[in-house]
Amino acid sequence: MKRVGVFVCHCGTNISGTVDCAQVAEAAKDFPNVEYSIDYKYMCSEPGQEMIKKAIEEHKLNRIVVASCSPRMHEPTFQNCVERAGLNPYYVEMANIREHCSWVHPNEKEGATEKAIDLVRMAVAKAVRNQPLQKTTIPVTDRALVIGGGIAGIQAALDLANAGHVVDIVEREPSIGGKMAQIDKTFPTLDCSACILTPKMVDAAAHPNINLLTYSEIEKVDGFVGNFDVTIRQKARSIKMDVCTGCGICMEKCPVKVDSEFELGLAKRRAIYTPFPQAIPNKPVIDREHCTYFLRGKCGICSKLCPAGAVDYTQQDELLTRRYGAIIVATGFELFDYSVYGEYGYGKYPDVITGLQFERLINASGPTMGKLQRPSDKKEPKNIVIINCVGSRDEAKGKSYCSRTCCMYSAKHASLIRDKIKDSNVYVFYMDMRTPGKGYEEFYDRSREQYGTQYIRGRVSKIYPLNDKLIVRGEDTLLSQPVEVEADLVILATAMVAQPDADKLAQKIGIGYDKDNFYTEAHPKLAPVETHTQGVYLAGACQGPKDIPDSVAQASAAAAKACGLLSKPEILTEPIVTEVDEKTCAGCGTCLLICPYKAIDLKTLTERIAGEIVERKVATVNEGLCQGCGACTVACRSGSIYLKHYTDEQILAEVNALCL
Amino acid sequence: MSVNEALDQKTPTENLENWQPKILVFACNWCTYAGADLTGLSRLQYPATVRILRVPCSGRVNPQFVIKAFQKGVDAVLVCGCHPGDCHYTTGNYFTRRRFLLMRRLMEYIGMEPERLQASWVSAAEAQKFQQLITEVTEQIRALGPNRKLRDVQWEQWNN
Amino acid sequence: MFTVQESEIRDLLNVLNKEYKVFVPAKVGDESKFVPYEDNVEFCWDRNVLLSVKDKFFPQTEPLYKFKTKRQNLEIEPLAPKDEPVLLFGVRSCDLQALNCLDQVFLTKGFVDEFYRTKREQATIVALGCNEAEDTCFCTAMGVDPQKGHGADIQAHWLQGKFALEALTDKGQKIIDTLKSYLKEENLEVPETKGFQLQPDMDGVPEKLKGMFDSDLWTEVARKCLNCGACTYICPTCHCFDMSQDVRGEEGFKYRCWDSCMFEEYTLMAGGHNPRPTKKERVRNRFLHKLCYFPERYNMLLCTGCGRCLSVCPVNLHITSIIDKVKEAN
Amino acid sequence: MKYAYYPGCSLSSTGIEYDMSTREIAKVLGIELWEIPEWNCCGASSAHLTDHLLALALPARNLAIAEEAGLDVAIPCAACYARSKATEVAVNESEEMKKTIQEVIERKYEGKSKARALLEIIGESVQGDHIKERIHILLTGLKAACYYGCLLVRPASTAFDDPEDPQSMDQLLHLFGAETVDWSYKTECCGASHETSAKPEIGISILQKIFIAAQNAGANCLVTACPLCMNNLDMRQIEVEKYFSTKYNLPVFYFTELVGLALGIEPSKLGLNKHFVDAMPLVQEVLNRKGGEQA
Amino acid sequence: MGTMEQLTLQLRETAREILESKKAAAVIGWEMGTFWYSTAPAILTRPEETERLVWNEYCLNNLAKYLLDFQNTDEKVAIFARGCDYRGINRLIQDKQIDRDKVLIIGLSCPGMKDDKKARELGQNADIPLAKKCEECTYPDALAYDLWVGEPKEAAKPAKAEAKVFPEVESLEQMTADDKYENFAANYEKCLRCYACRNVCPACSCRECIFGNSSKEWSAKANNLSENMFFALTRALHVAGRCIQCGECERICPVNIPIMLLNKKIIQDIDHLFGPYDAGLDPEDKMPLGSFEFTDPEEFM
Repeated sequence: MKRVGVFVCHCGTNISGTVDCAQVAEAAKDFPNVEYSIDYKYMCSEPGQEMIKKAIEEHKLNRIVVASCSPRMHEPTFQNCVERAGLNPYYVEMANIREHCSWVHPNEKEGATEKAIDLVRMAVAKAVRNQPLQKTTIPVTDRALVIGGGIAGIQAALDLANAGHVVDIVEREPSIGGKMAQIDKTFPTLDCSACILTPKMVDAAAHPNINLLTYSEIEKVDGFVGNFDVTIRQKARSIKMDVCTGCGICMEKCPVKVDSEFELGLAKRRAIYTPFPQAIPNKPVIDREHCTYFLRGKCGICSKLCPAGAVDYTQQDELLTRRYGAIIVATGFELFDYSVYGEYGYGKYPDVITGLQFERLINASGPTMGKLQRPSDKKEPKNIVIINCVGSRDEAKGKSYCSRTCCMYSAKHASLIRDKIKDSNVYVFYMDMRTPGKGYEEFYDRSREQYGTQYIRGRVSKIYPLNDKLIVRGEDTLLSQPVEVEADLVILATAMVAQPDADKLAQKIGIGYDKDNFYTEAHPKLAPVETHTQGVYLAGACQGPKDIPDSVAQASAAAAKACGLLSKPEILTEPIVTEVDEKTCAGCGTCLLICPYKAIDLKTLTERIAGEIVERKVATVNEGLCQGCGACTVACRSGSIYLKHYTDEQILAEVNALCL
Repeated sequence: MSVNEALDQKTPTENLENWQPKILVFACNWCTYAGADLTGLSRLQYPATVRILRVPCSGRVNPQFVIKAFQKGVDAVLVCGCHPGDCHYTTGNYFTRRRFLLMRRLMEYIGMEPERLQASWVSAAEAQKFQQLITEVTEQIRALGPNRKLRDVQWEQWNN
Repeated sequence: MFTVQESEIRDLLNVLNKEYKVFVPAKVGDESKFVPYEDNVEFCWDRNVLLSVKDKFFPQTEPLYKFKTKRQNLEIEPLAPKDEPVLLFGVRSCDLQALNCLDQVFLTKGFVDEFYRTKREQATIVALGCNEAEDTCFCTAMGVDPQKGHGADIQAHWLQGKFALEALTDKGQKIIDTLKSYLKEENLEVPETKGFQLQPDMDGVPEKLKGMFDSDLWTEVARKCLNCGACTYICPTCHCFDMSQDVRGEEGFKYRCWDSCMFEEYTLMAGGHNPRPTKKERVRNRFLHKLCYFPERYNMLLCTGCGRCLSVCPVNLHITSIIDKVKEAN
Repeated sequence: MKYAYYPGCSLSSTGIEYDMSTREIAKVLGIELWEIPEWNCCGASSAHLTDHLLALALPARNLAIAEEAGLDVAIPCAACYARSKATEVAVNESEEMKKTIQEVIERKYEGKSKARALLEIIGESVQGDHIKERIHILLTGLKAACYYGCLLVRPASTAFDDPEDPQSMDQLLHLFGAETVDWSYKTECCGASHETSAKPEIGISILQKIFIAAQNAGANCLVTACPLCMNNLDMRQIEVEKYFSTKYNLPVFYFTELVGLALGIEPSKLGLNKHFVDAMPLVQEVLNRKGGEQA
Repeated sequence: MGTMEQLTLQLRETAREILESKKAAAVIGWEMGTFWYSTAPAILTRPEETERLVWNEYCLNNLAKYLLDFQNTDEKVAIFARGCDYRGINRLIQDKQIDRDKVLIIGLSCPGMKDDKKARELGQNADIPLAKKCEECTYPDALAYDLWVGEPKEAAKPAKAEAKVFPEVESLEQMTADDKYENFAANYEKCLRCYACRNVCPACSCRECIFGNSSKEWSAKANNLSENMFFALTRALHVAGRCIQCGECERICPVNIPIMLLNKKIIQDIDHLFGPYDAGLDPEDKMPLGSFEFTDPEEFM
């Protein structure tokens, strides 16, 4: 038997100033199932809530309607109040007679009161049909997965591990370190990138709670928050990790020379290689596409020479499946392919290089041992031109956004060159200098004043070779005249773009991505490191172009969020989710197409129909994934899948109550 | 007893002046409902002809609710939700858009005046737009008068 | 026997219309049904109407009483049936026999349905003989005389451009007396109805059906049935109904509405069990009810051979072929 | 193939050789050119400096006449082509602009008749091997620096060739046996009207850069598809030589003249004898070689 | 012996061979009905029954939905399929009610069937027009099949897709709002709620329909104009983007309501709004209301 209590709030004078609350309470008395109806000055106050509790006991009420402010404000308040009185919180229904009534119809007192009565009648009709719902709990596996072993991934893993959680880092390359390992110095402090990165890499490798799964990729991600079943493909290294000592003999003797990806084509590497000397794990990998043994079955020098007998050509890819409570995506960025720019030579001129290639040239452990020289003729360049915004802020051929970091690392490059080659001339073509961080503007001033970099505000219209020089034609918009520089070396500050396979990984995990394939955060301001998929967090440049300080900050934030999730053995899930009536579900699968969270699946049901054992498919909802949007319930023609607390019958009751 | 005669009992056409249109608004919890709250917070006024029904997402609004509402005597229905791309559930309003692009044309096809079923994206920040929308729709419906189409008049027919 | 020229029939009906609410068989679009008589009505004399007079006595939706609940107590206000003398002009013999079947259900065996009874008493019926049978007709095989309507007040015939009226009851006689001025006394020879293509042989079928509950004839027959309600809603003898209510807040109307044994929900029990789960059982039940159970209870077939179910059935499932199959079955 | 032909003002005056060679090679290549009756000036740079609508309406009238005849328009001159293309795009992009233009020219123009550069048309018409028999002599010995100028392949959105590194003229000449050089001044400005302005030395220095680049690339002649470029490169070459007291001796051809030569058309019919920088010696050289390497 | 008679013999032969060799547990085709102009679906399980099969100009019924009766058996079922049956089969496959490898499709080249109601009126030797649904037919033959009866025919490719326009929908759209409503109301005033249109429709394959289940509170059992319109509009919305235009609902309605007017309107709108789409051609394609595009037309800004 449904016994409804109606409580009309004055909200001081906010409501009673326009709506005649006594009349509303009076009118509510003869709504169906209403046993008790009262109006009071402040329902949400302590005495107000006491009044509700007392009324529940006295009149044995089992449905509560509170006509007051917006449920977005006080629904939790009244739900808790009712729960304390021993009633299921979902028996509460609110009628918004403040924001939607008294505040917006100040000089239509009669109309506002009539509207308030209607809204209460709708709330009563819905409350009468509300079912008790329990928050369910789902277990949380205390293990985190970090995808991507760059600085962001390493930082997040360290924070999680230090908080006592077990973490797996999955890194596609043979070693962790990511793009930062390629960088020489870091702005604004110019301290050496390797010096601040490698210790963290060593910590990560040594940390008892962290497992490194390098040379591995994500194959499949199933499950939901707290219970992600992730299949990881460990690509065959052809080296027995436990046996290899990392002595490096094999790498010296291997006859095959191939362009080194780490050195961005500026140097060669062998078929059996470690990307860079400080690689972690410092154990080589055989590149099966170029290794003679794998191509023509001959050679095998490395296995012969290996003192520890660690080389094993028979190794195969291994698929490893583990369950994780939380996932942090830190897959980093890639550089924009500037070959679309005919102006800069379509990538044909060897002495036009990217910022990262410059980092390798000037890096002590780089191909030229830190000696800056022109890739074409190895001579030391005198006139160097740096061009900013290559691919950034260019809707025609590049990306529409600003990549945030190029201004700073161009200033750094200029300072490094001027520091290394005293008589060099460095010209930086820029549109706007953007120096948003701490100490950034001062760093830019130093590069200009102290190091004597010449900043030219204007675009470069054309680079073309003349004898062994590169003629850089541009424009100086401050002097409003064309400019021509005979450059020995041109460095392009190319845009930061998402990894080429970023969208595929996003589809595997089930997170959103924007038009540039950067992953979409749940809310740009209020939830920057979370995603719409509960339990999956973002860190670093995969979420958008950013520099190392921001990436590290985001990594720690994502780790904190993940700790919040992993610290509890189980979490409560919102009970407003969908449910399937298996009797009427025909297993047509239309709801599966609609669900943005892949929360619905088809399962096989065996039952007796008219004396026969029959197997048929029906939909089944994973309560962990379902967020309760209800789009599937409209697609279901037979109404077999319904959204608890917003069922068809409940909403129809409100519609019918509207027009009595 | 024809449909119109029955309805005359319910809303006699003579006193149309103090007839108040009854407009049902389906508002999605994350955007339009919050936008309506903001309209209240900013004390923007609009006619008291509208009843807002909260749904988790505009994707939850079944076109059959709209027909049911007209059967029960509502004069206009407004389906509101987040702008495409803003949906809290990422894709809910894309389905709403397809469903109500078809539904509006179908209702117009059977003779329902197009103003009586409208849809509009109102974000949580567009208090002004919500106020304007409600005022505009109310004027349009006042001009059209009470809705007779799809009305369930069995109750009136049996009453006398 | 009294005759009137076909051309003057409208004046005759206008006279009757003053005293009664006259219904006549008329063509409306592609269908034909009984409509209140008006001058611009397009008569349908040459064949039986698609929608029978069943819904004049047993309407598809009929409010029974109004109720109001206030807390625990309940007030019920019965709805007085409208007294409206009705005259049905031109009802065929098969439909009248169907009416006879409905009479058994609603008026006999100790239960009288007030709503049905008042409508039945207020109705004056002018039967109309059939000159020519349609291809779907087989009323003679069902023991119905196409030229003599059961329970009619006046028997009319449409012959040589004239209507011949013959009083069967004193109510009919009184009517003929009032129409004397239009009528001419003359005897016309009533020909025998011809053109019957279907001649099912009914004798012995009801008894044989008693033993055929488990015959697999029904599986074969039911395979093609769509299980829609077309045949039951068009059949003049089908009388099953369901009860429902139209509730607004604390008030409501209880009403009766047609139901069909073909619908799955018809025999769905509260617990979810359904004694007739598949269409085989339902098709079997429909024919057994018409040709076996009803005759057993009221010794009268519940099929008058009007042939409507045959013309309406989407998959051409018709009772005469069932009867033939039952005859052949061993 | 039939095209409406829009010669434009230059081809009736300073660029007469372009017109003569175009008509000649069209005959041989089987391209029917129907000169637009009473065609009007395309407005070139002066129109769109003064009034946007005027700049669009002027070419619109020519295109409208061509559209009435159901023909696309073959336009040799780069400036006329650029202006006509701008009109065609504007009309197709906005209904409202189409209406205003139609009001101004009092004619219907739906944007169906397309403005096509002659270089593009000739390039297409010589595809396929049927052209092989037509070639009388191979242009061996010619090392041409193809000069596209600023308007022919810009703006990028509507260009028929790569605006940074166009190849269509190079490929066309390769078909006729000529050798072309890879140089980086293909699409640089030729000084346009600076020569006639107050500071001629700006134009001269621009031209000088082009000649040096061509010489460095080893070219022995320049080939262009725009009468204004021809005007500057050919007529002013002597002036630049005097100014910088150097010698370039780089004859400048219209690509149509060279195609005509290869098709065996008589040099004077192509207007080869009308150049400022005497082109005949190089032409004679090529013709003399004719005996040896007949196609 | 007209080709139809020859085909009938081939039909029977094919069916007999299938049943005898147990390739399929049942064969679904047509058999003669009561009168010369009527046929009925025939679901045969024994080889000798195949003599009842017929192929003439009145094989009007769509057979696809009978496959639902064999959901619980795991043997194959053979079915004769014209274009509309083929699209019906795809409709059921796409709705996951049957799987393709349990259906043996026997293709038939359909000449377009005659209108049986007109045949009854005009008599045997009159010139009887095609049925309305066959006049408007766009896919007379099955696009894919396992067997073929009649001279071999390579599978027709789907027609070049462009947005369809229906004349009767266009003319209705021109009318004023009140006339449109009057026309619509007059049609559905006649509705008996017998649900024949639902039970014949291959797109209506729910286990329990909301109209057959009063606990769902969507519709009342009362037969009044408003409830009938609710039923009509709801069914139109439920088959939106899925209706294969077989026209059966309109053909078998006992009171001749032009039901396809609603379905054609939605089909036309889908074509113009989301791109031309023919339901039931390929079970893998994206259903218009089961998917969306970011670039869908925007009217609600």
